[in-house]
Amino acid sequence: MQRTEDLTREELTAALEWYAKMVLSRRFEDAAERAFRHGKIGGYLHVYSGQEAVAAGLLSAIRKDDIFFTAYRDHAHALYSGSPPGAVMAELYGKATGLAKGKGGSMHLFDASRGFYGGYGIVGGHIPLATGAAYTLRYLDTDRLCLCFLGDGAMNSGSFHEPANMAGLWGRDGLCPIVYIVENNQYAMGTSVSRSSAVANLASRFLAYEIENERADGMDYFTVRRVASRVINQVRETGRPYAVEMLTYRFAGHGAADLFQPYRNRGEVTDARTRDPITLLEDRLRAAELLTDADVERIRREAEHAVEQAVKFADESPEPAADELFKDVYGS
Amino acid sequence: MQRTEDLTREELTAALEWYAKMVLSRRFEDAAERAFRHGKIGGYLHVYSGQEAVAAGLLSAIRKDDIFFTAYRDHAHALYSGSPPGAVMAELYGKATGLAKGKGGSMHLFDASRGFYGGYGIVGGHIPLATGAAYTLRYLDTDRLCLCFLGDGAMNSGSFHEPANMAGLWGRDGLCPIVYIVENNQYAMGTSVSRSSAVANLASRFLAYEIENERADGMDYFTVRRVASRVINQVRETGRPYAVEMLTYRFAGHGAADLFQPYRNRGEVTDARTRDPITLLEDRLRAAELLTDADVERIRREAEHAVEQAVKFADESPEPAADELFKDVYGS
Amino acid sequence: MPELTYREALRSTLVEEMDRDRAVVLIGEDIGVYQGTFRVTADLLERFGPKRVIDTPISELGFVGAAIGMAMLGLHPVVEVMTWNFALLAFDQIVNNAAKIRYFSGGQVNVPIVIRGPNGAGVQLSAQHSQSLEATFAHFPGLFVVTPATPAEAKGLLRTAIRGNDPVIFLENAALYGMKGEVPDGNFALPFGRADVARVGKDVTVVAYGRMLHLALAVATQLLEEGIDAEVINLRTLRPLDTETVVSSVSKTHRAVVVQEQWKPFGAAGEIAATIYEHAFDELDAPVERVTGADVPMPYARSLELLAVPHEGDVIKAIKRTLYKDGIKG
Amino acid sequence: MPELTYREALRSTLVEEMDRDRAVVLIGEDIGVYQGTFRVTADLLERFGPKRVIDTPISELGFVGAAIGMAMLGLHPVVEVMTWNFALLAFDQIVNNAAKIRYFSGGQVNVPIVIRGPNGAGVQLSAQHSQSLEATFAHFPGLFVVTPATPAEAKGLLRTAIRGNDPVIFLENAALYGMKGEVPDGNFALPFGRADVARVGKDVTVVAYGRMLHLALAVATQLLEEGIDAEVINLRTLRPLDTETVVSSVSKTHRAVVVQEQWKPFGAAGEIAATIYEHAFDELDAPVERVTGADVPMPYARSLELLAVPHEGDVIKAIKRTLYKDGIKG
Ligand SMILES: Cc1ncc(C[n+]2csc(CCOP(=O)(O)OP(=O)(O)O)c2C)c(N)n1
Ligand SMILES: Cc1ncc(C[n+]2csc(CCOP(=O)(O)OP(=O)(O)O)c2C)c(N)n1
Ligand SMILES: [Mg+2]
Ligand SMILES: [Mg+2]
Repeated sequence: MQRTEDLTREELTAALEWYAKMVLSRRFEDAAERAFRHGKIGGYLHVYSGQEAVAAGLLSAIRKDDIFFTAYRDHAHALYSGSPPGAVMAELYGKATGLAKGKGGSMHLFDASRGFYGGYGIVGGHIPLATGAAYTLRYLDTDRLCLCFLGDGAMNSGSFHEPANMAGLWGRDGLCPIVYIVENNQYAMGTSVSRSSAVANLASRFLAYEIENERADGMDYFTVRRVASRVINQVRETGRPYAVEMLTYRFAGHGAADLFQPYRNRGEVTDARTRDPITLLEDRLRAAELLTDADVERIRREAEHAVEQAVKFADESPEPAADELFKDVYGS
Repeated sequence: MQRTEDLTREELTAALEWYAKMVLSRRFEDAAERAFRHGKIGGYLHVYSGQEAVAAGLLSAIRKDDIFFTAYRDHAHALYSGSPPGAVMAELYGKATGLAKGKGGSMHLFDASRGFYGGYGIVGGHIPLATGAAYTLRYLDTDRLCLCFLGDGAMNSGSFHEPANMAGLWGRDGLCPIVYIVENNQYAMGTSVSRSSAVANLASRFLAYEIENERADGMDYFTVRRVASRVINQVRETGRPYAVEMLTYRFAGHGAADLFQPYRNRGEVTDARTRDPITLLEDRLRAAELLTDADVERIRREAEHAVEQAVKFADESPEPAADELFKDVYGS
Repeated sequence: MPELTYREALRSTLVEEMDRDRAVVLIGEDIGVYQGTFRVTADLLERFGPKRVIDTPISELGFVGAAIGMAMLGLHPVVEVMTWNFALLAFDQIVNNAAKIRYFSGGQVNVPIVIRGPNGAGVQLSAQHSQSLEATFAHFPGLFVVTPATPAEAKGLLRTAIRGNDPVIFLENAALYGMKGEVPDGNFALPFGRADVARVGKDVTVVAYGRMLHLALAVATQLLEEGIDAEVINLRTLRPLDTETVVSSVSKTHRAVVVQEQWKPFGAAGEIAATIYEHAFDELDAPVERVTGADVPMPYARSLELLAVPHEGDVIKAIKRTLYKDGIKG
Repeated sequence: MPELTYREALRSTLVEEMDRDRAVVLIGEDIGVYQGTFRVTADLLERFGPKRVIDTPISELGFVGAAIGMAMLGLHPVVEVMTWNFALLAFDQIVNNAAKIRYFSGGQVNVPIVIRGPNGAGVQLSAQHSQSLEATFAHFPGLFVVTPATPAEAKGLLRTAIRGNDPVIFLENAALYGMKGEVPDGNFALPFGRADVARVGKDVTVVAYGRMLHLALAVATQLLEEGIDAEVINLRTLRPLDTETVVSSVSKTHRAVVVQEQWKPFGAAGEIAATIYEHAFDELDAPVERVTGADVPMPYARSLELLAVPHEGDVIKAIKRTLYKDGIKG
């Protein structure tokens, strides 16, 4: 864990905003789960609770014109990159005012104007896309870069192996400014990493592609953020890929339907919760005297309010018009 | 290179038979290429010339009840495992007397009775099959094992990554007695290893799957054979996968249609030919005084005769009966 | 006859076949410890152990291919794909290996493998998770394509699949897992290529399969009130297709409606319609009607999704068109 | 008008479009140093450099997916698949990403990507390398499916594909690469969804596409001697399908034969036949005939392979059946 004493005042202050965002996204997920139980949200719903420090640490470190891709556990990523909570919730509700006009839903959040290139439901399927996108950023002679978030489970798919090798190759010529972020939350649905990956150290797998890599504590915002800043600077400069494995934990079930969780025991979850990334960050900001009880309370209330507003917005938004059914199939 | 002095008399003597087999397969390939030019063989034709020591070293080390899979560069593998040259050539000719009744052709040699489970045309596509087959051998409580030959190019496919990881996992319980043999002949069609793989050392890629691995000189029969014996003993005992990268070279074009070979220069091929695996073996057997000029001449003549007979057999064999078209689509 | 759910029918057949034959093994994602996404394999890990109930990584290409290799060596793997959408990653293994190895080996080996899991739209699973892929697979010789619509069919067709020698694409449906129905005891099995006349009628033939059967039956009941007596054919398998049963029904009713969940172009209904024409052209008093899903990726919003899948009203209208009763209410 | 081969037509269009627009890049296996398996990209590496002519490892899923990502960011990649058989490994990327991203993103991004390469049987390439996959892809909304049959079409359709905003499945044929034909100069382009009446006739409509067009034309010429005047429709694209042109021809001839290279069940001819019936049922004087390949994995032996693909004789017989002249020689 990054020692608080080593952090600059600037880093600490900047984290305040991200603390609030993390609180917001946690509340958002809670509300989404409630809405799911009430039948307001359909399909699959995968919440991010427990993993906030990862996306927050990474997305706080990129530039506005950078881009990113992730899988279906994507609400926090959208919120952190600035998508309005109302539009995110409306997408979950399948409303016309949703990020994708209600056509994508929870698994397919998408906000290209803010650099968010989706939200994908086939495990691993977005990794080739992100890799090609990274190539393009250099092809277009920019110094923008691409983040590709992926799960521990996704690493066992060919959809990971093939583009990772290509990234290694393209990186030689500085043509692949991508950071692969393995969000190792210990499980792929009901299958633990030790039961699905022949090696325990997932970061080390990138050696097979000559991609520099490291593991870090993904529960500590400051650790993530420090790693992210360093790695992002390097990737932006070199155009070579880099991989970080963030050790984290999913507090909730895999999806809203994963109630019994026969693959882990309650104790394990309780233990993990003692290192709640939000509490960890809160404690540090308190210790640095940047956060008082009153601040915490205010931030909580603001988050609750924002989420309430988002829910209200989603609830009151109209269904997509019937003719949307046939729109967006073809662009030409 | 394995030093001749270190070899036992037994090893040296046993190699005589394999020398003859390698001479045979080389002649066979030459004849096949001629037949292709004369329009007797159709489709794709990929010859093995230059790589003989690899398959010979491995297949000489397995038991009769072991099994193996390979890709489309498969003639030598069939010959080495005992398929009659006539039946192999007849398959290339598409005749009813071919190994697969003329239905498979050069890319799909298949002789299950001798442990040869094919001959596949989709690069990498046989690797999952071989891995599942290896599992089965242990599931059935045997100590048989499976060899899986694959090309350097195949390692970049998801068809390699996914089963390799599963082999690593199954191997923990001793349930995956497989040897992956990467026949690194430096090229995948016109793409050199350095242009297709982000890492130069292909064997090292197996570390990502916790699979023990090593590289060896694939031009020297004795080196291959020594490695093979050791590895095969180990795998048979442990039920754990093992990988060997055999450094070799393809003397001919990728396939019979690869005439210009713009991806390499003649000099490179000429250089490689100075380490022709057949000559290397011949020299060693001569040095050990197990082979005289007369022997070499006799073996050459016998090989030529066998190949002539095979060609004659293929030529004179009947076409498949028309009703074969609809046979073997379903088994039940 | 006991009443079972579709899920129990599948599960009990797996148990029976695994008890009978040690060659039967299960392989797939989260079928063991997790008990199966739809609980079809619940408790089977405990019962049969990890060698026979094999949890895999997220490696569809790898584990489907591995199962094919197992089948080549004499096992009878039953592979679960969490949904058929994910099997597209294993498409190469299925169509280039499973379907063809027997042929290109000249009959030296069989590939007795069953690949099973839910096919078709669920509820709001959106574009990547809502595909109904029967036409895609049924095009390839070497495969059987099976679409059980009831608990009895789930049992009878799964048994035939497991006892067969060839690769079987076994298309279940998430909406059916909880459905109850009577299931014959014992070694009950249903042959492939034999359609079922699910309802006898005389005015029009409605051809359906899988989940759409229930839509067709509901419509048939409803139309009785209007004096329209529909015959409903449940195909049970798409490859082979039971042309005879379909054609003999159409020869009686002289009208046909084919119902399918998926996109119309190059879908299953096109093949079925073309087959009807080929064999009963002179018997037809009206063009064959196709009722299909909308030709779009599946939208997430429930309101749009409902517009994208076939409804009773669509079938009713199609039936009336074949009877030239379009004007009439319905 | 200059004469070009089909190959040159493709290659020169790539050059023209790459000259015009730096967003056009090529990506695929052995397209650069090796000059392309069928030399469609010969010398393009030298001309445009390795950033625009990207040789890839054997990673179909990876490089098709990467090209989709490039397209999302504004490039116009033209992907070469060495043959379409290998694209089955990228099936997930094609149907779950390329075809659907525009939709599930609510129209936020386009995926302007062309995937091209030879489709269908060559000569003795056996089961894994001889598939004709048009029906498989044409089922999926979001894709265009294009089947150029001549050098002019190769140029005209490729240009439209590259200038479009959507994923295009561009199905060439190895047997056609050497074929010569006149090709209009300049920015010649052919629209999607517009079939060509390749030969005007009055007795029967023969519908074909891709390589099968030439079979149909040869047959038409041959049958003239017997006094049968066939109209030949060349579809050019299967998605969208030009129903209007086909139907108006059938409305004139009252008979139709559809020719396709691949397996009959759930193939393209079924869809085309069903469409004809739906729009011209009352115009038809005979059932639509389907001429297709044999329903088996492709055998290697030349003698068997010849039995597995459609021949002129098959088309002639089918035409005569529609004219109720089966008894007559041919
Ligand atoms: C190719 C594919 N196979 C299976 C699934 C079903 N599935 C959805 S999420 C998931 C687990 C993924 O785990 P991981 O990559 O670790 O991500 P996490 O859910 O932990 O964020 C699985 C198996 C899928 N969506 N895609
Ligand atoms: C999936 C797939 N992609 C492309 C091809 C075309 N192809 C045939 S062989 C080959 C090169 C394979 O190289 P390697 O694995 O090194 O084997 P080698 O030919 O050197 O023995 C390619 C690209 C194929 N058959 N399958
Ligand atoms: Mg995970
Ligand atoms: Mg090679």
